[in-house]
Amino acid sequence: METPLLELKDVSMMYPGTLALDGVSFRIRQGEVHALIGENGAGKSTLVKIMSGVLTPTKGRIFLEGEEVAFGSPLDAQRAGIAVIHQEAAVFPDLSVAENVFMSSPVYAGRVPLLSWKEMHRRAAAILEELGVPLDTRAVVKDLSTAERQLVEIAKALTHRARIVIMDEPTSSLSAREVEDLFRIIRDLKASGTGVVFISHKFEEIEEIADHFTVLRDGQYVGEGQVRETSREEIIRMMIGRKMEQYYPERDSRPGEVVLEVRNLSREGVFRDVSFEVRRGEILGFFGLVGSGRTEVMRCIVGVDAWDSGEVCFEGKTVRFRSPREAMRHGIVYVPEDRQLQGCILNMSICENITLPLLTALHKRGWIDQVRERRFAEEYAKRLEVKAPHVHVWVNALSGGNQQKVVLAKWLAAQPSLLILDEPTRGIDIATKAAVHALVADLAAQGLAVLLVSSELPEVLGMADRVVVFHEGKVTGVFDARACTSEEIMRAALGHGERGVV
Amino acid sequence: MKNVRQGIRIGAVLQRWEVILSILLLTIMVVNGILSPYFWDVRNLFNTTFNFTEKSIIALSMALVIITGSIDISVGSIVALSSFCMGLVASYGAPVPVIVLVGLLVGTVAGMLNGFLVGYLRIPAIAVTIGTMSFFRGIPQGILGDKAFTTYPEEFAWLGQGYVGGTLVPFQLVVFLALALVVGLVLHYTIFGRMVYAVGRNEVAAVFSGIPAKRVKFAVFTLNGLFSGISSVLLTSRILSTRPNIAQGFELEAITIAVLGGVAITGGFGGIPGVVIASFVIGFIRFGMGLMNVPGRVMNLVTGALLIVAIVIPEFIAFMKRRRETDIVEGGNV
Amino acid sequence: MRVPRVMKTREFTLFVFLVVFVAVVGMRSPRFLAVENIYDVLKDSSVLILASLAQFLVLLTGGIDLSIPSTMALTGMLLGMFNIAVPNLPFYVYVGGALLLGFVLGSFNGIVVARLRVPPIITTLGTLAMYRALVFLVSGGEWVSAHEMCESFVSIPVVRFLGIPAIIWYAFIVFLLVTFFLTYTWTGRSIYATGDNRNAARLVGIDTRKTDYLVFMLSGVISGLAGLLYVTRYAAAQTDSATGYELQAVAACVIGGVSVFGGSGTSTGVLLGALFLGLLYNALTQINISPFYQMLVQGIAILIAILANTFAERSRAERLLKTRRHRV
Amino acid sequence: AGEQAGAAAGKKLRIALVVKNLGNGFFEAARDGALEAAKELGDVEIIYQGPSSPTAEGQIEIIENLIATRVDGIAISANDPDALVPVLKKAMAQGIKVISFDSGVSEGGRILHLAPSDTELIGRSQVKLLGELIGWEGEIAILSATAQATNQNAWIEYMKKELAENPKCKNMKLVAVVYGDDLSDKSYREALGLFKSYPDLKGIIAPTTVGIAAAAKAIQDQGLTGKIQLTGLGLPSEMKAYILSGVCEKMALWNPIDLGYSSTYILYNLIKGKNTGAVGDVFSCGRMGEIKVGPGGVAVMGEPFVFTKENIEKFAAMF
Ligand SMILES: Nc1ncnc2c1ncn2[C@@H]1O[C@H](COP(=O)(O)OP(=O)(O)OP(=O)(O)O)[C@@H](O)[C@H]1O
Ligand SMILES: Nc1ncnc2c1ncn2[C@@H]1O[C@H](COP(=O)(O)OP(=O)(O)OP(=O)(O)O)[C@@H](O)[C@H]1O
Ligand SMILES: [Mg+2]
Ligand SMILES: [Mg+2]
Repeated sequence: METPLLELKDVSMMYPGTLALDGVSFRIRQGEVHALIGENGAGKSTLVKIMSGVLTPTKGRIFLEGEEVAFGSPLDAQRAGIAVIHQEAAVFPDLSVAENVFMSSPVYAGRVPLLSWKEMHRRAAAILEELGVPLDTRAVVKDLSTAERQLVEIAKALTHRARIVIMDEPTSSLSAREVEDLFRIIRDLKASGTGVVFISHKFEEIEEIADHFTVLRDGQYVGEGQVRETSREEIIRMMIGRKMEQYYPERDSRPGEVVLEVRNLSREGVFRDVSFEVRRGEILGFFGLVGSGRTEVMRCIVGVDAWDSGEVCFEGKTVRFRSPREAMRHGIVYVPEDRQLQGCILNMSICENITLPLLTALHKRGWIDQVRERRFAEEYAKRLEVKAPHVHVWVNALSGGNQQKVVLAKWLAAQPSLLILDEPTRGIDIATKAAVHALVADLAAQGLAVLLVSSELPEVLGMADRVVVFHEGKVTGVFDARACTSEEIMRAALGHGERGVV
Repeated sequence: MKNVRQGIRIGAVLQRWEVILSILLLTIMVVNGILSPYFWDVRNLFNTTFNFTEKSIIALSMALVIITGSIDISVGSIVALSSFCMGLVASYGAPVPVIVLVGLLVGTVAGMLNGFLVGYLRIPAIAVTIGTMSFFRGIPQGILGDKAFTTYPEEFAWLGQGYVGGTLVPFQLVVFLALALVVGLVLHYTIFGRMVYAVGRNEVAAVFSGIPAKRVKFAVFTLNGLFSGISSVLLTSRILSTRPNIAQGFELEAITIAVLGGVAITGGFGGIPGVVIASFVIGFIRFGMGLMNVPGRVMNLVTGALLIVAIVIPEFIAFMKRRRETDIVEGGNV
Repeated sequence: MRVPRVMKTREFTLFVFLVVFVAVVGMRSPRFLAVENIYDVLKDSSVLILASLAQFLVLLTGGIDLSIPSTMALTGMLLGMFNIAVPNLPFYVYVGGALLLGFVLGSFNGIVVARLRVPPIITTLGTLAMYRALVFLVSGGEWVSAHEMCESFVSIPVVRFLGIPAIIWYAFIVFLLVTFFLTYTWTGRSIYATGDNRNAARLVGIDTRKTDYLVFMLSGVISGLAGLLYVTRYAAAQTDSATGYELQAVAACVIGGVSVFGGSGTSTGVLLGALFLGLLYNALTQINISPFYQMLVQGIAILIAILANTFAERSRAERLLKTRRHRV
Repeated sequence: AGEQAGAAAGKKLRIALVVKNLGNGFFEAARDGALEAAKELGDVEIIYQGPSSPTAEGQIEIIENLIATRVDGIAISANDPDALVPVLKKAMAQGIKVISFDSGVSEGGRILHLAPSDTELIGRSQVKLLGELIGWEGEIAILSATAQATNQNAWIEYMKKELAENPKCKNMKLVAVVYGDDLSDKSYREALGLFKSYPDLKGIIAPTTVGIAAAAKAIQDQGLTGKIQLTGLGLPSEMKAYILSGVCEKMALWNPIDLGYSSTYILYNLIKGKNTGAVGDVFSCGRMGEIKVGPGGVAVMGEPFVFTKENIEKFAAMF
């Protein structure tokens, strides 16, 4: 058997307080797409960080084409031909797209080490073109949407002539079309002999792109195999240690009166003439391609941004909130899509995060009732199965998926009457996802109105009663989720196709 | 499972910091006592607090400003402006309560202006306060020019110079400790305090969680103005006169005290007990050196070095305990 | 209508603001527009331009260097004393000495920040006092005065090259070097990257500690040169030389559009910001307002500049909640 | 200053010289004078102190510390005539003898004030000096220290009076008073501003050591030597170059050494109870002879001394 490109033997990683990896072995061969599978907090990202020199393992050895190596810094790994797309896009918000793409590999014009901006823009444009996203390379990254940032991050990894490309949940914020473009590139990489490590919580993707898989559970190696020879059920069983019955909850919805009505809402250059309404007990899905303007609409509704024209009616009254605080007072909560920046405060404890929106409820004349606060936080952390030693650890010590759970717990604890979820299951493992779905369904059954923004078509179809489809800031269709096909929705999302029914 | 990482809870970090500061304070007291026969004298120890309580009072509110992730370098100028207004009303024969009220009010209003620009207009605090620093002091400078206000009523002097009920305890010191208690309780045990920390650690997430970040910032700057006003009342009363160059350089001293007290200059961390201890650390170090006639410049050298060393000590202890792990937090903070 | 890209930049806004300012003052006092006055403004602003560029590099990484004036004073004093000890050396020896001393003082800051991980504002608040105390200690409180300075020393800022005084050249050359360094070298770009997102910078393989060290070192070197020019221009090295430059330099940067949180700003902006302050001081001494009101006018002008700047930026559709966490 | 610190002083009298700020040549010279007197007197120890920047708050802190160490006498050159009064009163209440020198403290805050020279005399003589230099006609300006500087402001008052009252000055016109804050760069800039705003300017009076040196440099740099006359108060060692090159033909100052010397003697006599400091009291001050306390508790040391090309070398070596 040929020597693997990269081999990790018996690697352990101890965070203060957590044993994140416990004697894991992993190898990636030439021309192979190797999926790394596991629940939230299984240790996937930790493994990635070890392979990319960000972390030094507490135990274990790393071999690069048979030779033992020790990566002291990300630069060492980079020099060794390892390119990484990190789970949370590590971009430079004030720098241009081109610069972001080439930050790890300077572009020089000639022999002298002087940057060539022209060449840099040209090459960045070429790479983005190949990825199917012709972004303006001069645009500043902080003006991009989450998905576009993710694409920049991907482009960054492609600038290297890397022998190994590691992708930690690259698709979590991409839409179907971009995922297709990414897969095309992965196939090209594979063809040229590059080894690709691919992490995703979406089985459709793994089945489509991966050859081989390794499963981790609670920081331990569980097993590996060929994707084609293993059934989905089996992988899931390896992953969660039991069988999964059902992905989406049965729902028996009987929508009540209209809770929120949006009429002809427009915001210059972002969205136009958006109208929809949502009823008590109804889950209204929002589907669209990346940057189609769904997030923008939600931000306007909860008062983060202002709209130019149109009207929002909540519980029969026209409203115009000036801040999320005001919206919350009226019973509307918005769970933002960017958990690291908007969703939670990383260097605060789980407990403090969960109770943040409730401060006004948890005090006696301004004083915080510490006991009630803790009990409350523990209750919600438990309901969402947040994996942490206790509620006083900082959120940045949690895995990406568990962070997302904290974010959800936080807003559910606010007990709203209208819940806006923006990409709520991004980066959440399949079991937890099912739990979240069950929870949302349960809330809806109790009479809560839910706006569910998601870029995952199956999720939208599986959860929503009706689906509002966006294309470039306009509503191109409203469909009954039970009586339509994914093709219809995709067509509307791409901008062709007639306006939907209902 | 018990929490292994001490660094995770603010409480734990604070304790460690305060312990270090307290040890430092004790060391200073002992060393000074050995070096100067005048140090361990109750009267002297109480009297020397006159030299720092005014700055320490500002350091309390400055701590809140810094915790929200801002900074205010206009405090010295607020003191000057508020002292000027007190002098103005005093020159028209206003009684003591009115003078004091004017002082507090002017400080508060000046703080509100800063708070408005930083909180509501979202201009970076350092930019705003660099401007208001000249602006606030420019007003008395322009109107008073080379003149001074010296006509304060005699009873006014007690506030800044008096002692509490026949004891050796200066009234100023009592004011400082009382304010420290209040601010400490508010910061550490109320929802307002929690909001201050939340805004300092991640303003965006705080806003999305329904924290009125603008109002919080406005409030801490206003408080800083009010405390500068209080400081101004005490200082003016202590020197019984007002010139436009009063309280020059207070900003850096207040920031120094807050930072030495463990308030993270990047925002989000720190607490009031540390600030109080740090006031005494700096105050007693300067007092000790003063007793030994160390020139002011050299005192600055020592406090400057202390500032750096105080930050290095816990790092060093942590280093000795275990080799530091890589400090890369997962992902980026965009 | 398409507007050229330059006209949309912050620097352009500031430039227009400057032109308007000059025109307004010029109307009140025509002498202000005289060629030799512009010369004087440039000469007067040179030291501030240097200090601001030094500050700029540090601000870019999200730090701040408050020790600049003390570094200037200490370098100036030591060189003044050196010039007494060894007079009449060629000018480049003194300039070299200034760069070297600045290098040492800046490196100390850099090492404390990068190695000992003391936050920049604390480190430099400390060295601000410490370096100043050293000036006092080495000089014993005495001046180095004009008659003690040798010809080649005092002539450093005033000799002319192509008819332009050297002091302007020094500022101009440093400006060009900084601009070039920041735009065309990878190290320069990594300074921006470090300030913009430290974690991401580490992930792409930038040694952020090295960057921290580098900016403080460079800030020291530039401040050293500024200190030499300060002392030679006024032909006196004193304990109190250059006090107040730390905040003036920050003000120049902020007016020039540099983010105090790091990661954005251009050297051109800084140059314009420093020139604005230079013009302002110059104008204040020439229009007939009471000198007592200078500080007030100065404060108002700085506030207006900052406000104008902020709103120009705001109107460019910067969105509320995308702003990053504050760092000082 | 450290060498005198804390040493077991025995029976020595401890006299503190508190100056406006450390690092100022003028006061360093005054300290030398005080040390000279201490040596002559034998049982006196001098404590030389000053804040790092010229502020009243800094001086107050020093005085609080001096009270704590129970010194016997304090001589202070005040940054603010009023702000120091409360703390000096406190010192006097503890039995410490307090005098001010050079820059005075308001009555009530000190036993007496030792003026280097008569304030009125200084102010008026400055105008006369400049008058001689510019031939008694033309525009003149004053470049001062900070707007709050006590002694400068008092002198400026008398300069204005002299201009108004002296018939010889009727053709001299004071066009501006500007403030250089005792910073080289600001003083220099203000001087340049004067040249430009008043193209017909004939002379500048700079009654402050930093200001006069900066003004001299500005005149020299602009090639205005001879066209604009400069006078004021400056230290010979700092101004030597400009006096020799004719930028500033004449300037005045009293001898700071003598000032420190006399202050020490006066305090010594007060502490020993030889004098009370009441108006009319006469102190005997070693080589300085006798100094008499005048109205308002002000004792005047002597006339300001004028430095010219001829004598500058000699004095530059001294202070
Ligand atoms: N900086 C840290 N400090 C302490 N513990 C950490 C830290 N980062 C991660 N952990 C812990 O290590 C374990 C593995 O986390 P990791 O991020 O590798 O999970 P993951 O498999 O990538 O999960 P996800 O699918 O949610 O991204 C988790 O239990 C997490 O709480
Ligand atoms: N910070 C920003 N500044 C300026 N424009 C932005 C910003 N974020 C997004 N946009 C733009 O606004 C439009 C709508 O983006 P939005 O984030 O609302 O889309 P979305 O449908 O929610 O997609 P997703 O959230 O999946 O990226 C896009 O054209 C995007 O480029
Ligand atoms: Mg992960
Ligand atoms: Mg979105």
